[in-house]
Amino acid sequence: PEFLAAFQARIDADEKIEPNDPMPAAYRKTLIRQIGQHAHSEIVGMLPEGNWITRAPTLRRKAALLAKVQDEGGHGLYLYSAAETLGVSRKQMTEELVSGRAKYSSIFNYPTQTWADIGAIGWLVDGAAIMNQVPLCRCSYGPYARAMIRVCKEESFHQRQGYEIMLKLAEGSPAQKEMAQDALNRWWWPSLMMFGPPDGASEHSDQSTRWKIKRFTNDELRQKFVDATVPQAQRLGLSLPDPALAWNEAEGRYDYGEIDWDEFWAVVKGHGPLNKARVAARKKAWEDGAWVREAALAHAKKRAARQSVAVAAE
Amino acid sequence: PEFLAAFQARIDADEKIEPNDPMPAAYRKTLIRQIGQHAHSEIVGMLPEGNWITRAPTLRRKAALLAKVQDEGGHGLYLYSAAETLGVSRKQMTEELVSGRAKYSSIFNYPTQTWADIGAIGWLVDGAAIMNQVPLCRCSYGPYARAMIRVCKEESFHQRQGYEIMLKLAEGSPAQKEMAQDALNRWWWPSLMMFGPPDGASEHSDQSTRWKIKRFTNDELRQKFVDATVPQAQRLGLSLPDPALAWNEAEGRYDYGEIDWDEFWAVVKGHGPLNKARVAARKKAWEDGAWVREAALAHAKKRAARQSVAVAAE
Amino acid sequence: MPAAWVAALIGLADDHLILGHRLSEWCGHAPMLEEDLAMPNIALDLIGQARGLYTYAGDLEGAGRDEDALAFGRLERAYRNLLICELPNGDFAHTMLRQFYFASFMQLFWQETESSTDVTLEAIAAKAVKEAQYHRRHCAEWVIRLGDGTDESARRMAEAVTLLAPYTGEFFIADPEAGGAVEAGVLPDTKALQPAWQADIEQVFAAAKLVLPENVYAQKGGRSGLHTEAMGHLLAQLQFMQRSFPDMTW
Amino acid sequence: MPAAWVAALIGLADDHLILGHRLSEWCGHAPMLEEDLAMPNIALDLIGQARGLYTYAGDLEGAGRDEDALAFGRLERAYRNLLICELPNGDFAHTMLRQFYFASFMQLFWQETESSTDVTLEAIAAKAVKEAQYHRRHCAEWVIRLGDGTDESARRMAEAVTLLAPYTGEFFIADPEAGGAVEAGVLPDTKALQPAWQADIEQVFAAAKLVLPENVYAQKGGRSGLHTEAMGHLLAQLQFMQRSFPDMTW
Repeated sequence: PEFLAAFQARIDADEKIEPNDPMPAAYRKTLIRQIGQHAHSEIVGMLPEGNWITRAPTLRRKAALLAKVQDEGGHGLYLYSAAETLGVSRKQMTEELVSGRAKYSSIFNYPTQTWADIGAIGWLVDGAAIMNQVPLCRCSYGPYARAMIRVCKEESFHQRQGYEIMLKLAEGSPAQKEMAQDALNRWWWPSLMMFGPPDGASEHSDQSTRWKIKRFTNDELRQKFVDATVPQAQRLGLSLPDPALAWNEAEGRYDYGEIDWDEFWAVVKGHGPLNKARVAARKKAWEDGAWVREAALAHAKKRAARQSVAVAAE
Repeated sequence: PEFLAAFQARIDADEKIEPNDPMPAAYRKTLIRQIGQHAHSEIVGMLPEGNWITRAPTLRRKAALLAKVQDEGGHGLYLYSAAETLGVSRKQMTEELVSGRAKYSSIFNYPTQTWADIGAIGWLVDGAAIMNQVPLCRCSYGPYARAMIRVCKEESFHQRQGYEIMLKLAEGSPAQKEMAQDALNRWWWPSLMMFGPPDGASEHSDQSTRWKIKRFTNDELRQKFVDATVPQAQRLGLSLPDPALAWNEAEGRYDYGEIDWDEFWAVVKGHGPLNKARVAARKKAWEDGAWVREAALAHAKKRAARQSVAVAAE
Repeated sequence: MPAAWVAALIGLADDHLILGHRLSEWCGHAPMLEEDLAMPNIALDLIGQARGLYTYAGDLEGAGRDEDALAFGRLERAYRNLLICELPNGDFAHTMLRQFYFASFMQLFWQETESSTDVTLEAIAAKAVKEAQYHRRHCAEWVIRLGDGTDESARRMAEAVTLLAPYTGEFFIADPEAGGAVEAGVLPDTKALQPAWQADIEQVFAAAKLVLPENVYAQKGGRSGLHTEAMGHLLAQLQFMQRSFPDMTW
Repeated sequence: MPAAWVAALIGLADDHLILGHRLSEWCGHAPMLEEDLAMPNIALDLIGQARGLYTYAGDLEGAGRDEDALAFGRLERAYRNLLICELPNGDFAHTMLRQFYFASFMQLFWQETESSTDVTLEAIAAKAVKEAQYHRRHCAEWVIRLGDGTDESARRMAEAVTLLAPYTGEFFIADPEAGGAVEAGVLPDTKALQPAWQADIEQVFAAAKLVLPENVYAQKGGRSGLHTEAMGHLLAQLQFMQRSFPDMTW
């Protein structure tokens, strides 16, 4: 209890907690869970966009998409490293992911059906991610906060890129505009769901807030996202698939319709369109790659052994 | 020697040899080799055309191609059955094929690059096959001769279908006509090679002729094919890729240029564009299917055991 | 039959085209030669059924779209096939189970359609029902053989059940585009086919010693053009020639 | 640089596009996260090189074809890439060995091209040579690691050698479309690069404990548009959008 109070005092003083600092077990556990989920989301997030790398419409778009998906892998790497500072290995986390036990952002369980989905993901999904992540740049845990600073910078580049894809489509032929509208229709609601269940139904929030792991509630972040995104959609000349959406002059914000929480919980529980396919794809990559990782290890050992023999002989 | 003379007398009298008839070991061996190669050719021959089933340009063409490739599988089945009457099992023959030891028609080691190749194969490759096979309908070995009658009927249907594909292309847009000409350019020489090495260089021929397994020499059949095919090409308005090709009034046949026998032998020896890929595809199908064949066998045994128990209990 | 139901016919045709396409991918790669004949044979029947349905849909629509315009000329979001039809083949157990599920359903569907008030559909059904019966029998035998074969085949069959079961619920969701066609006796009420289908599956699973899946969450979306990621790659192949060489005769 | 050599530039660009495309297929499916970063990185470099070459070829040609018209708008028979670039990825050993073969060759190629009499190519080479060096080093390390790793990795590497060796001879066959460009000092004489390439392979194979293949029959045809059957399926993906939505801006 004394320790907890002292720890809370450090947090309250906006001190950063570093890997070797003492910390409550629950703080560590919460962070491991959250950073792990975040890392998994980056890794699984490579799949829906990766699905269009071989079919991108121009070389410029192909290169940009390849770079973007690669960035996501990079984010996964920083985040796994941040989690490792808390005493959990990348291998452990990966095994949790491929066994289907670990969670990741549910949005990646939806399919990318058209090229416009690549635009919509960049614009909306990365946009929502930024809303979630910007406050994390001030998270109390140092390694996570620092990883987030780097991630956010790249995400906002991706978001602009996604918006620009949408813009080109919206300015394009009727077929392109229709593709853009259709993608927006399909990704809008899942994007709103990215902020998690409504505040009443969300676990962990209070303690996380006290520990400055979380700084805004789900509904606060969702509202910020809606307020930022509606004018962007208007600039594209696209309509949002929500008849209840309206400017609320009194509150200075957009009101929006009821989210389909049944769909949200179904996807969380593994029943989204591609949950099984996503985990299966990661599992296949992991299992098919086992011999490569073993060989790399075996080779490193052989090389080390040869070097020590060489050193001994000198 | 007495037996051999008696056997030859039966052959000379145009009697059919049947599975349970006594026959010289060399006759049996020759037939096993030839029928096996012929069966393998049908099976491997499914691959180049199968490559276009998923990309056929219309539903009518897709259905016809599917039916054609299926017919080839059927031919393989009759031929393996004919070979089995000589005491070699389908399993043995298949293992020879997938190990890369067995021969099959070299033409199937060339790739199908465009839709026109499907036309060219039907027209030229099936056309050449018919030239080779029609005489085999009178082969001295009964089961082979009977299989060939059925095969030839279907092959000539396929050949007309292939020619009709070419005709549609030749009558079509410039892009289609160019595709047809290109396919003819690529398949013409390999088709001439299908009749095997020139008469001087061919093994087995003399004995096979005496046994009425072979009734014409390679060069005779090749000449028949050229004479039949040149006017067909003219009707299509396509040119044959042979500057030496010319009507020989005196002999009443077409003269044609020198065949690139180096290429022929290279492909026979396994260095054609797709020899390795063809054998690998058959090997994969065979190995991937092992568990299915084992399960079918295991189930049949279980069922038989249950039936005998049921019978015993009556 | 009113043109309003064209989309429902197209959906039905898409089921057959797309599943036939998938099945045709096996051609030359089957586990045994007999199946290298049987699978293309089933694929041929499915493509034949698709052709009849597309042609009739095109006639009813009256916009000049023939079977090929419908089969090859649409964007992914306009294809209305059930999701189960587009799933990648997986192994032979997976392919046979999928085909059994579908054929068992279509056998019941065509049986009902044989007494359609629409004479063209009645005629299509009369032919198709016999084909579906043969497909169902062939595939049911494989489900039993593999389910009650070796340990490996039983394991693979059980895996196929787990993977495919979520996609069977979509058979019995009423097609919104068929509104009225059911009441008019033109198309069967698929919901009403579920008990007979379920009984068929149970009977075959019992013989195959397979465990019936429980509490399955049904995947849907195909009839609204919401496809899996496999669909786009399938269409890239299927449409390759028509997209590369538009408006030509083959 | 005369327009007569445009086709040679296009062939070179095709090598990079097609191999980059193949490599990009690994994205999200690599054996470890580090390779999920490294392989797209190499693919990006290759696609970048392809873009520079296509653009230059289009400018020289003067027919209004930009990088995308060249990359996406041709029929299979007009693609001029070396066959090794289009082969399916196979396993990781296969992919790394292919990339090593290619990068080792391209490193030498770009080194020579750095002193091209053509200033644009000189500039492309100056950037590309550094990239090829990095690719070569990265892939050579994997060839060594896997060749001298476990029994399984050594077996897979040896298999990759058997499968790929026939496709390396094509590096050193003079491109008929480059006739004169070599004499003019614009493009390197690839034949002359063979000894240095061979020495590089030998050195890496020695470290990897891999046996050098002997009496290999060289496959060729890519530079004449004679491709393997894998190419058509690759193009169905690559060209999907441009074929489905012609003449649009993205």
